[in-house]
Amino acid sequence: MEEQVFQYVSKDQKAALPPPASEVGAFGIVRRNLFATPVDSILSIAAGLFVLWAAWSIFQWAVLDAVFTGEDREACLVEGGGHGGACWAFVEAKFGQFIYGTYPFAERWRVDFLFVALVLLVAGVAIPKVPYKRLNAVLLFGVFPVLALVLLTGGRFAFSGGELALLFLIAAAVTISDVSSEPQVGFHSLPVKIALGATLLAFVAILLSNFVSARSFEFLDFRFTLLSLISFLAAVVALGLVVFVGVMARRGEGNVARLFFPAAAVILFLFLMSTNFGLPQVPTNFWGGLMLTLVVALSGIGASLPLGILLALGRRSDMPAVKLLSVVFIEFWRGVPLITVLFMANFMLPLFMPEGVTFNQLLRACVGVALFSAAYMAEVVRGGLQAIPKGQYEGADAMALTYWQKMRLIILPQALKLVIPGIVNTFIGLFKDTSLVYIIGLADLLGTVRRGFNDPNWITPSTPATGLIFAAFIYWLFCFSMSRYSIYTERRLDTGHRS
Amino acid sequence: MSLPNEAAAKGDAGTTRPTKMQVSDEVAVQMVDVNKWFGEFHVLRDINLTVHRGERIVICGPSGSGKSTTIRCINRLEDHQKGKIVVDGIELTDDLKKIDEVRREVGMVFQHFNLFPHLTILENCTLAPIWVRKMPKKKAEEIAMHYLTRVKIPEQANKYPGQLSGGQQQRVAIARSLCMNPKVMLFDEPTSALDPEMIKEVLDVMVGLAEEGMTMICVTHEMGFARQVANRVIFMDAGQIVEQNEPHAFFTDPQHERTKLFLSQILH
Amino acid sequence: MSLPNEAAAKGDAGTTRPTKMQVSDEVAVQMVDVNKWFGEFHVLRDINLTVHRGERIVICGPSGSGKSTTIRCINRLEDHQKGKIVVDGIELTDDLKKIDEVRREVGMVFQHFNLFPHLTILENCTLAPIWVRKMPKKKAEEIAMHYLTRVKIPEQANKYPGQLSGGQQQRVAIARSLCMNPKVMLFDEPTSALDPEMIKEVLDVMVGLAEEGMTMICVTHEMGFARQVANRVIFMDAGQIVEQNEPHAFFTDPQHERTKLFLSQILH
Amino acid sequence: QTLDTVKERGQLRCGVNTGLPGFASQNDQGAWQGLDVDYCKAVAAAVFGDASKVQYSPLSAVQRFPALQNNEIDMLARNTTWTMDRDTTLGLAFAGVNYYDGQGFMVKKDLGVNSALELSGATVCVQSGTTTELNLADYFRTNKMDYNPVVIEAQSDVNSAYDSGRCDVLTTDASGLAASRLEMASPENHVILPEIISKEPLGPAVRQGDSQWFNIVKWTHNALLDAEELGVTQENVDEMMTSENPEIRRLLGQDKDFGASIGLSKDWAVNIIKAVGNYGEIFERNIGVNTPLEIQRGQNALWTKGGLQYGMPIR
Amino acid sequence: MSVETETMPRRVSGSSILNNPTVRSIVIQVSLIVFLVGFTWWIIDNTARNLAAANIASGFDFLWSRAGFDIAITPIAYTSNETYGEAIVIGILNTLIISAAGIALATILGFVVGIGRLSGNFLIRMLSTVYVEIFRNIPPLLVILFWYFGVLSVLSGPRGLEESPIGIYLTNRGLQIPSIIFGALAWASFAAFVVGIVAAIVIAQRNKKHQLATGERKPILWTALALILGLPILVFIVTGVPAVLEFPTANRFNLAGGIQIRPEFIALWLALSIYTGAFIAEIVRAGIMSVSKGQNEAASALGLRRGQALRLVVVPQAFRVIIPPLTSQYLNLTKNSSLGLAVGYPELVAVGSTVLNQSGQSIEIVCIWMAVYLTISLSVSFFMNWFNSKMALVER
Ligand SMILES: Nc1ncnc2c1ncn2[C@@H]1O[C@H](COP(=O)(O)OP(=O)(O)OP(=O)(O)O)[C@@H](O)[C@H]1O
Ligand SMILES: Nc1ncnc2c1ncn2[C@@H]1O[C@H](COP(=O)(O)OP(=O)(O)OP(=O)(O)O)[C@@H](O)[C@H]1O
Ligand SMILES: [Mg+2]
Ligand SMILES: [Mg+2]
Repeated sequence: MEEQVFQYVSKDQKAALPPPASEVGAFGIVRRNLFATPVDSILSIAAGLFVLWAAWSIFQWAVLDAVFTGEDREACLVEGGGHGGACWAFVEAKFGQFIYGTYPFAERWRVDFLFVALVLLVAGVAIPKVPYKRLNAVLLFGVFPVLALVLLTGGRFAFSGGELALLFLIAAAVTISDVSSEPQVGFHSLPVKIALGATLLAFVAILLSNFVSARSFEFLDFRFTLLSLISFLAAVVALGLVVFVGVMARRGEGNVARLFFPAAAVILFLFLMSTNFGLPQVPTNFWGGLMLTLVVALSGIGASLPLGILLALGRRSDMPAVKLLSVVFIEFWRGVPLITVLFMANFMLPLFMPEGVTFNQLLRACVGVALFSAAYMAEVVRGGLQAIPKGQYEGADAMALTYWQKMRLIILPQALKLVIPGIVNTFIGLFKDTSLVYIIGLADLLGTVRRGFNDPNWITPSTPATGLIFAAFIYWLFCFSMSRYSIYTERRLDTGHRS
Repeated sequence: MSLPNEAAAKGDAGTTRPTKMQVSDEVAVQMVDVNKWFGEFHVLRDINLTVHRGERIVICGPSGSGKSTTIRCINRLEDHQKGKIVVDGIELTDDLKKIDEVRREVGMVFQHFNLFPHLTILENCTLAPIWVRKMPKKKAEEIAMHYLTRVKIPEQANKYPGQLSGGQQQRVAIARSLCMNPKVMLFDEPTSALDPEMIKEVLDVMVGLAEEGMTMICVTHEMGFARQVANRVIFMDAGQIVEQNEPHAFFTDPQHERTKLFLSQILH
Repeated sequence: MSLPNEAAAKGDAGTTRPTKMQVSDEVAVQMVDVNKWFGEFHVLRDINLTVHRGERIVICGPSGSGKSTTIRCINRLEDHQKGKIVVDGIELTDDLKKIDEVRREVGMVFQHFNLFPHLTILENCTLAPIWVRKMPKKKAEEIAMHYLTRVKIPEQANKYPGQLSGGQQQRVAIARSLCMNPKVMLFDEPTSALDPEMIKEVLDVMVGLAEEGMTMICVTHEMGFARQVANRVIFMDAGQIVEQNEPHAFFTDPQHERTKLFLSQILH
Repeated sequence: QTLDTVKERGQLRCGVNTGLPGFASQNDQGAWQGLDVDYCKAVAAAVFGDASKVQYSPLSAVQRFPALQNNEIDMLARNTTWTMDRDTTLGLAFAGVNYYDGQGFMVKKDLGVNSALELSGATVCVQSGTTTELNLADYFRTNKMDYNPVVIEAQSDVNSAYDSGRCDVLTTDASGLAASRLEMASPENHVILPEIISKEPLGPAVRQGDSQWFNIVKWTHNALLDAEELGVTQENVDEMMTSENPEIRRLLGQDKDFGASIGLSKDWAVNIIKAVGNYGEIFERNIGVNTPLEIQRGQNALWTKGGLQYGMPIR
Repeated sequence: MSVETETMPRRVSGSSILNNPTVRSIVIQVSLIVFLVGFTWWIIDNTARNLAAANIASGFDFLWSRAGFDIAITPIAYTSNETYGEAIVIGILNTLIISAAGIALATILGFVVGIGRLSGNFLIRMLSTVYVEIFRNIPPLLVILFWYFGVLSVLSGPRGLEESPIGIYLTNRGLQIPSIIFGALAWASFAAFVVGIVAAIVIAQRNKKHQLATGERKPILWTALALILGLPILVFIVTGVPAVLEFPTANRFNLAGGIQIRPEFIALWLALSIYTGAFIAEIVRAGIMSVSKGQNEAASALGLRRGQALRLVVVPQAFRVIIPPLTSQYLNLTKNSSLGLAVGYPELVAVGSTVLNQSGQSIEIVCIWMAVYLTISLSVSFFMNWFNSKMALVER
């Protein structure tokens, strides 16, 4: 031993020694992780035996005793009536149904195509390194839904005059709000006033047309009632006027092309939806399987995010009526089970509609799911809004941004980014919840699997377990990858450019 | 309307202004008998203040005396309950249109910069010109680069605020306000969140602005700055303007007891 | 137990101690050839250290040199893999009984105070006496109030830690340790998480403790404190004790290259 | 006005069972078949002259009435029991009885049970929300026996619960029992007990309040019965056009245009018979003795043959 | 230029009353309310017309008519002669029963697994992680179906079972266990049990006081056990064992006698507990991790033992973090119990849907569902708000 004196100066640098065996090496690691204390050792042995037993049983069930091929139940039946391993032959035989439901064979390429497009677009938006984020997002959120609707159903939607009027009304309203924020235009200029009046007229007319039953007639290939025709014409006039005013005001500088966007979008939408592309129509009761699950989940996701944002803004509004309504709405949906919501959508929604208006069952389920998750989404978004410092609001105010500009350009981008993990978690919940639609009779993934094991050709003791585990695996795959993605973004945001 | 202190201030300005610029006769900001309450609490009491175009005003006073509130009333981040505030000829009322118009003419720089962290420096600067002034993006960027060069950080244009030092961020905040080509600039303790080395770089930019004749109202405790550029120093306490004078006289010969006390604490 | 270096230490201690108190012959803490690894990483290399009752040791050294690890080994918050640590006559092994006994005699103050936020200041202080020393509550509270008065915050006794400033919290942490009436106190950078004004109040308390003759081992970079109260300053680097000396000599005449470098960085 | 909507849409929306062999089930190609399905086809043939213009909505017991009430389907052909409650408070109108049924029990052979009266203490699988569930409760109550109900929503799940041994007894309409037996892993191990504990007249239903549409469905049913009675079949319908028999001539629209009175074409009945045959043919094709279900005509024989099926005269 | 003219407010072109924020906000709110009222009225009007057109009766009168169907699991007496209203009450009770049972098991599972995820033991940690990651990412409905159709249904039937010596049988009819039939004198044992509990509490209180006064602590565990368990057993024996066990016996169809726990209940219970347990485990883990390592170290440095440190320092802090999300998991479990419908467990939604189907009163039933669940949710959130404000850590 070195002599230690009161005054002491080390003479040499001591080299780092390899740790004793107890600290590293296989033995050390095993000891520390498994046999640190006697209790630990017992636990380890018990857990180890359990793991071995479980792994072996799973392996035996899923591989050793499993039946991989076969024509029908005979293959999976065990001599003497006991239950054997997994009946993968069943999954194999029904695989097409699990994925597409009863979607016609000849048309399945449409689903495949959409699926590939979806994967590419989602990857483009979700992976940070991929360029063209903006374009990708526009394609994913703007183009893909329309494309999917046309491809899946076969298109050729028949629009009523009322719907036509409504679309143009929306376009007019959007354009007016854009043009009137122009400093040299404003609400007071005469053409804008006229346009505003026309829009209002269109709105009132379309509202009334819902109450008044009147004879309908053909006009431009659409079935109008008198009121909806008035509404349509008024909306078109408003749109035209306002675009004209905008073009005049922005002559020379400013972005003129943007003024035409809403009108163009509406016309393009109508064109895509009602044109016959020669695709055979596939009614929604042929849809099923994973495809239906994805349709419900994606439309729920697509609808719940904007709705949730609106609700969150409403809940933070300082207008008492708006706030109260948002709170009531949110708390209502969060307080009841989804299954009752689906029952309501299924049984009551049609009763709410005027006579003769029917709602597709799938659409009703989607509406239920979307409203339900919007409430959860609203709470997530609200968390993000609350985390934005007051200075950001004041900074935006001091720059004379309007409320919607402030929200859209400053607050929401930051707030949403903060809560991406929460949003993804809501998506996961929504994805899992889609499995409930089978209770109201839709053949989603779980529904088709269940229908599968009532097939007399495949009734065996091991069919249900096999089918359910297959379905569980698919759900798990989707949810688990989403949750990993959420963790990944959380980490990325943590180390991101915000200091 | 003629106020007792106004003539004095004007007269003073004509004779003792330390810098070379002329103050015009035009009134940029006028506050008449402004009163404001936060709930029960009377923050501003009969504030009267006329700022002419080209004038540089420094407001000081103890914490909680209502300095921030006063200048936040000028661009209506707070509303006042009594009295009249006229900015660039527009009276501030509940009329949103007018508020927008005033805010377009008034730039504001905050203590904590309040840059938008999700936008690059350049985007921070072009945001308002594009969306409020409806400027084409190209032109807005040219202007932004001009002002960024002016505050000496053109090379940072494509970084994010989080990547800049405090002093740089505050200079960006000033450039961002200038991009809207404001007639009046308000500063609310622009240097108090900064480290000493950074204070100087921000003050330099502000002195430069002052020398170009920008109308400025500045809440600050940087007395050196006040001496160098202010036309008038205003001392507030407990919600009222206790004393105002041109800087030299203010510092060397404060009249009011409270001013003396405050100056003794702040000048070392 | 008689170790070769003990006599030497004693001899030295008699002549060069800068403060007025006597160091007894009794050994409070002894570390002999202590080695420790974190996985592959050799943190402590042959640490030899004898601390006598009443001695005040300051440990300094660059970040990551193993200072915290060393003192955490003394109350077995970390275990060592080689060598021997004897505290108050009890050798630290895996024996839980002995560890408990040692911990009862050794108080520790952490960089981040580690007060229990769900308990009041008084409850923080009485927790261990009641549960570990099995003291009646009344008596524990009396003692706690005594020490809280000693660190000058008796009036905060019924507040919660979250309501106190950092300096006050650290003083509570010291009082909490003292309530167990420890024979040795360990401090791990007790002031490095504090604002400058608060550092002083905490150091004052520590100086007071030192003057009362408490055995202290303190990791700190407050060199003023070291000069004022330490018997010995120990400099560690890369897991070993590079140099130790009485403070005057240590600061004025460092022997080792690394000590010189470190001191040049830290003293301005 | 249902007729207008149907015509405008170009398709008949018909609610059927989610899967009950012989009555409504999908074959491997996904095509629907069964007695109820043939009724849908018959109505489509009457309206469009084309039996393929049907869009089938498979409905569970819980869904079927709301679906009809909510205009999602134009007619319900889903082995639904005609009861007064349903006829009055649920807003349904039954157009006739296409199958006279009664509730029965099925048990596993190895239990050795020969009569329903031996079932005390048994576990019984039953579909929820049906008259079956109510009859079951009443039957055991009146005979002072206990049972454990296992109530499940979809008939196919009820069947598989019974087959997997969750219950000792399966109860549903006797026809359903025969169909269900086919779905068992080994049909030969199950017996249907002789007791029939209820009257279950099954028939197609429509919404109340649209008498024209109601008439179409009602007279489609009658036409099917009359055709059997008159010996008009899918094969010979063309020859029969020239028949001298005034009743046949009226049925086939040769004498007077009865179709017009219900808003259809003159040859509406011809279209029906061409598409699906007469009632007897439908019966034999889907559930008769030559099918796996092996159901005798029994009560469902024509009145002329001692059964209850009685087609109202077309005149 | 005079000051007066200078300060004259410049008129901004086109100032309008609509630019006043108060006016604007009132206009927006009024139009929103008008729109909503109109919309609601439109819906009600449509509904009324639709109901009239379909000739469907409405109103809650049907609740008093005879139900006519039997319910499999009835916590209170019920026969098919009872009313729809009573059937729904049974449903509510069953919902509460399954929720309570599920909450109990899920909490145990969640805490065990949550602590397991922080264990130093690699195997335990890995097992816990695997459990959590699997069940968090699978729909609860699937888990329920798996237990019901995949596991319980394929158990062997009740006939031809070997007799079990302890009288416990697990078959595809559920779990059959012996029941205890108490004799006349059994009340004495119950009384002794109650007395034992009271006495144990009294002694515990006294001990605590004693400890505060003198610092000494007496072990209480054995005394308490003796009082709570020993005393009743003693009385039980003294009174001559006034109870018999009823063992299940096979009859023609089923096992009869004893207590039968039906597979519908077991499947739903296990599935809800396992599913929710995975979430609770994450909450527990986060709660424990939220207590910084420093807290543990400080407690150790003060000489507190591991158990004491846990009880006095870690758990009280962790609980503040754990309880709010834990309650919302409890609510979720209660709401998820509505999936009992899928396996025929007669909870509120399942019974309700039968009633809906028998009576055709869809609107009324959906309203009842919503009202019941909303009542539960809202009362729990009121409780939570109160709890949070009470437990919040005091900060500056
Ligand atoms: N939104 C508010 N609600 C209520 N009281 C407020 C609000 N904002 C400020 N106050 C109070 O008004 C008084 C004046 O505040 P102000 O911020 O104008 O002071 P200041 O002079 O800028 O002080 P400092 O130098 O600390 O910034 C203070 O007492 C403050 O507490
Ligand atoms: N629990 C641990 N596991 C692995 N390595 C550790 C652990 N604790 C500390 N270390 C490493 O051991 C080395 C010494 O750490 P220690 O905390 O003792 O340094 P220090 O001298 O106190 O430094 P500082 O001044 O930064 O507190 C460092 O390199 C540190 O990274
Ligand atoms: Mg301020
Ligand atoms: Mg350290």
